[in-house]
Amino acid sequence: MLDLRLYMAQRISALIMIPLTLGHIAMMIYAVQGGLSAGEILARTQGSLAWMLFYGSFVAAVSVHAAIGLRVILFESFKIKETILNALSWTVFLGLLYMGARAVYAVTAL
Amino acid sequence: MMSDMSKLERHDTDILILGTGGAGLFAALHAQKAAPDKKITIAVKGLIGKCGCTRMVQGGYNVALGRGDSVERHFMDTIKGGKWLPDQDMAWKLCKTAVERVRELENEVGCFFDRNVDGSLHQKAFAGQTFDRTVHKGDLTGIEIISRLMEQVLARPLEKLQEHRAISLIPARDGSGLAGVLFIDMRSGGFRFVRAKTVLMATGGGPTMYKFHTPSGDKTMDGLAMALRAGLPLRDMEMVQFHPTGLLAGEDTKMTGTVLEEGLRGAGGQLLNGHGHRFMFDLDEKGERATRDVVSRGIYDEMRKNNTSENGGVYISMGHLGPDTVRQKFKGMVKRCADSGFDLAAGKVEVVPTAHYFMGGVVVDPDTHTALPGLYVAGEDAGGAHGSNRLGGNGVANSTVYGGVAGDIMGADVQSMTVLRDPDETILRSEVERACHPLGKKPANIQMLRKALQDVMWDDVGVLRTGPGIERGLSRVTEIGAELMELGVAGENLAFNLSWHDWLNLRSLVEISEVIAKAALSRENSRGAHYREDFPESGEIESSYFTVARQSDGETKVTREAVRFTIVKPGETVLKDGEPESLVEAAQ
Amino acid sequence: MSNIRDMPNGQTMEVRVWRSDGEGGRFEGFDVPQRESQTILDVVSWIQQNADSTLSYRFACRVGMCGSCAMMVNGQPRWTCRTHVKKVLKNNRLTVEPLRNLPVIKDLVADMDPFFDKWVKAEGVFHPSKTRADAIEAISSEHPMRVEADRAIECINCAVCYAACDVVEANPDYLGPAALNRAWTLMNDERDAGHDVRLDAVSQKGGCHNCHSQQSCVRFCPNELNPTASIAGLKRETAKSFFRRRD
Amino acid sequence: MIRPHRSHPLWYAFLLHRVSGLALVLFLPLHFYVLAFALTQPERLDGFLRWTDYTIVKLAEFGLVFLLAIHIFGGLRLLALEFLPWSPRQKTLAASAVAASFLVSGTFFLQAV
Ligand SMILES: Cc1cc2nc3c(=O)[nH]c(=O)nc-3n(C[C@H](O)[C@H](O)[C@H](O)COP(=O)(O)OP(=O)(O)OC[C@H]3O[C@@H](n4cnc5c(N)ncnc54)[C@H](O)[C@@H]3O)c2cc1C
Ligand code: HEM
Ligand code: SF4
Ligand code: F3S
Ligand code: FES
Repeated sequence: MLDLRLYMAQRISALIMIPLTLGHIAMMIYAVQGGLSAGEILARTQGSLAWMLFYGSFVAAVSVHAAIGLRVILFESFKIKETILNALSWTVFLGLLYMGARAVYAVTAL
Repeated sequence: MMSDMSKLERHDTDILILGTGGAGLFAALHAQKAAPDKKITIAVKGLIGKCGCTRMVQGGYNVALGRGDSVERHFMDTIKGGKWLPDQDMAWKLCKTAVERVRELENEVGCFFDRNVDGSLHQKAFAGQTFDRTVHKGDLTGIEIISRLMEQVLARPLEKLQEHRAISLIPARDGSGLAGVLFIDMRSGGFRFVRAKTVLMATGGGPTMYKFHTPSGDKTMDGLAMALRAGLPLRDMEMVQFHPTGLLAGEDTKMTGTVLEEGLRGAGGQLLNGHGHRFMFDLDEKGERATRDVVSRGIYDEMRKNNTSENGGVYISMGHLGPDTVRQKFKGMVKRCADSGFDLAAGKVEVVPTAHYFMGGVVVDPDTHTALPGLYVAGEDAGGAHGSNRLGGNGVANSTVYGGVAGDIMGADVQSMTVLRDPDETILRSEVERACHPLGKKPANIQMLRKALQDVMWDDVGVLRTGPGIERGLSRVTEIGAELMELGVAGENLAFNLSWHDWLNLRSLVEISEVIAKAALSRENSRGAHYREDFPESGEIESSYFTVARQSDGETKVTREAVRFTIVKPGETVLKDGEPESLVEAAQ
Repeated sequence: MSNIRDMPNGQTMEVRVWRSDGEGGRFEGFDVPQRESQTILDVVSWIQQNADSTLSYRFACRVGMCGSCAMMVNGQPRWTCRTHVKKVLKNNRLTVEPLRNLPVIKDLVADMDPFFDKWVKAEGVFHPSKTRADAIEAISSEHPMRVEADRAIECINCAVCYAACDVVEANPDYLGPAALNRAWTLMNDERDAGHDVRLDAVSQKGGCHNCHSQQSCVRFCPNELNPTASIAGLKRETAKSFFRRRD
Repeated sequence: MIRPHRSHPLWYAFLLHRVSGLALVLFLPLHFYVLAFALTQPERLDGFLRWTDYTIVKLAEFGLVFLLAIHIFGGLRLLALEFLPWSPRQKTLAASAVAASFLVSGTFFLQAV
């Protein structure tokens, strides 16, 4: 169940993620050559403000995007009432944001 | 059975409108504007805006918009097209008001008609007119007009009674006029009586008692049958217009009879009989491009002579124009034929003349008043505006113009009406019983009877008529009517009981067929759509008459009344001095 | 029946028809003779006229203009008056049901009121800016807005698209493809004075933003219209207004 | 199982987009959870990444990247449909989105093995 504002939030977050996810995939294709190690990843990312911003904005965008996406699916498939739906959407949003922020912090903080 | 009158639902309103074609919808909009504080109810046999013929208009809307054209010219074309039989005041009002109506359709209702590149309205040629004045939206003009009207009506707080079939006009107990209308609520199968101060009947005629016919399935002459029983005079009842090219796809499909557009012949389509002979040039130097009535008679004659195609008609052939050209120019028609399994672009398609429009109708004045106070009639149900022949493009113009007029007049009249008239309960009861008649009989299949009626009307009161033929037809129609009264309908469940409505449809058709036949007997000359092989001359124009049919004590009698030339006399014109007869030829 | 002209081989087909008085319902089977020229509407009529006089269905024009005969044929929404049997007959069987996503009145008759209520709710109604006293506005047939409106104008409000769309099924408030398609034609009408109310109307909870571009509407529209493109147009316009109205 | 009114390519494209989106929502918290080990238990992250050497896990990873790619390219298709002028080649676009997804995830897979 989307109105204009949710729609805009979902589309704008998708637009933001396009370069980020494509960049991330390209990164991974490059990085997986010869296997991944924690050391390699962390060496690249830790202490880098650029990477923090890169992944930070992804986390912010994806939390919005996925929460709204899930909201639509839940509504259309299970006809959940609006109040519950709002609560669920916020929970998903905040949950993803919290977990994502922790992960970004973990890999990019010094 | 429902003679139990306590089950009859009762309902009051100020303005009641029957039908949602161009006339009904326009009346609703105008009535609401003229009397915003009054209760307005629309009742219709189908869904609002989704039934009736206005939606099926292909060609377009005649209107004089200047650029050399004038209301006077449109009027003269209408009078001449109607072979001097039209009521001239009605024809004049039609032509004059059409100008305002088209502006209203564009500016207020939201229709968008085709434009030229310079932004002006595109007007196309339609047969029988001295100026190319037909405004249109592609070849789906009716869909544009009705869809836009329908939206406007749906958006307004009017009372809507959908799938309510009017079955009877109930007079007031004190004889002062019309009390209201009796309906069957088709969805529940129950009866409903609606009292109203003013009632517009706009149920749109519809000559579907012919074997081949174009109108929509809901149109079965219910309105004229109700008016006849209410004792109202009906005029020009012999005037049935046939369209020369209806699709012929056999008896078992409803596609048979539907219109293949006029433009096909205009563009060079050839009519071939069963032997492949192009017969129209034997009859008229214009060949296939001769007027509707001439071509219809030509084809009908081939059919009588058995020079027919596989299913008993003739062929229209377009292939010589190049299949791709045809496909591009007549996209809708080619697709429609293809859906039915025919290749119009490259092959031959079977066609027959098909009953298209009914010029006859209730006698009204130019303000849509009838002889019964409280009853107004507009659109195809009203007689007079077209005389013996309706010009292509004057049909929608007529229904929209007079629907709007009726709305204005009812809105004004209702202001001074303080009370509802009480119905004659005896008549109300007997009308309910009348509709219940088949429910008490043994169920039977009435399709054979409908087919029999359609064959009789086609053979004996059709495109070409003779006195003895019509007499034979008339007695056969009477027999069919009697047989119908013996056939029953299973009545356990009356909700959406189509078989019951088929029966009622047939009864209306039988009743009006009888009147058509009687009027056709009465007219002993050939004018417009009415052609008597035993009286092929048109008769003296100066002493033209029209027929009037009236029923009293169950007996219908037809009389003749002299046409009054109130605006222009035969041999004269209202065109200004020196104006050319036709601006079409002048341009060619 | 003596007037039945069967196919030369006298072939019949097996037709399963949905019977219901509005609640619940069941299929009933009929053997119907096959004909050379025969539409689904002809099949349904044949059953009512020859096999079971109590069968209810709806039609008016019989040539694809009124949009009142649509039904589900073998699970797909179609205008029945212009669907030739040959086109859809599989293994000599047909299934006919009332149009999906609408309440059933009886048997094959759907209640179309919700469809039209949404048409009005989407502001699929012209808002005049002039009166009958004014001249008709000159608008070139080649004007880009007009061309855009023309692409979507030939809708017969048959609700075939409405029955095809899963979002309509899932979200009772969703205005649906036809209403939104009409709203878009009006957004391209220079004469219309209701652009702002209409943008608001299609931006509500049941508005255009719920469309997931499934395009079943396009797939089944008998008039080859493209509601998806129209809805995308509305999404664009509303998105623009989202920024515009914030300043 | 797929009802008749849904049996056309663009409806499948919708389904694919929805399923991939849903799968990503389910996977993403897991992904975040694992990465957060870097902060708390770096050795477990390493252990996890080593675990990714197994073929089954490789395939799963491929699936994941494929889903992400499907969703991204599908999403691009939708954004183009919604915000760019209408293209009549919707089916081609949908097919291209799927093809691009295979290409990207295939490349990833080949690099990874
Ligand atoms: C195929 C076709 C093409 C045509 N093309 C043209 C053209 O190009 N140009 C032109 O000018 N004219 C054309 N006409 C003629 C034109 O359509 C009619 O003249 C005109 O539309 C009649 O309008 P109306 O409002 O009187 O009736 P309709 O539009 O027919 O409406 C009648 C209404 O009354 C309802 N009704 C009927 N019986 C009852 C009842 N018992 N109770 C309640 N409601 C009832 C019907 O359901 C319907 O809603 C064409 C007609 C046909 C059939
Ligand atoms: C570049 C990246 C992405 C783009 C361009 C994108 C685009 C889109 C678009 C346009 C929609 C709307 C679909 C519709 O309304 O029909 C959508 C829905 C959705 N997205 Fe994404 N998305 C991206 C990344 C993600 C990610 C990373 C996730 C998950 C964590 C995700 C989860 C979802 C979900 C669950 C939906 C709802 C699906 C539905 O309604 O059918 N998206 N996405
Ligand atoms: S858009 Fe097409 S399918 Fe939908 S109502 Fe209009 S004509 Fe019917
Ligand atoms: S089918 Fe429904 S989801 Fe959108 S594209 Fe058509 S309205
Ligand atoms: S009966 Fe009118 S569209 Fe089929």
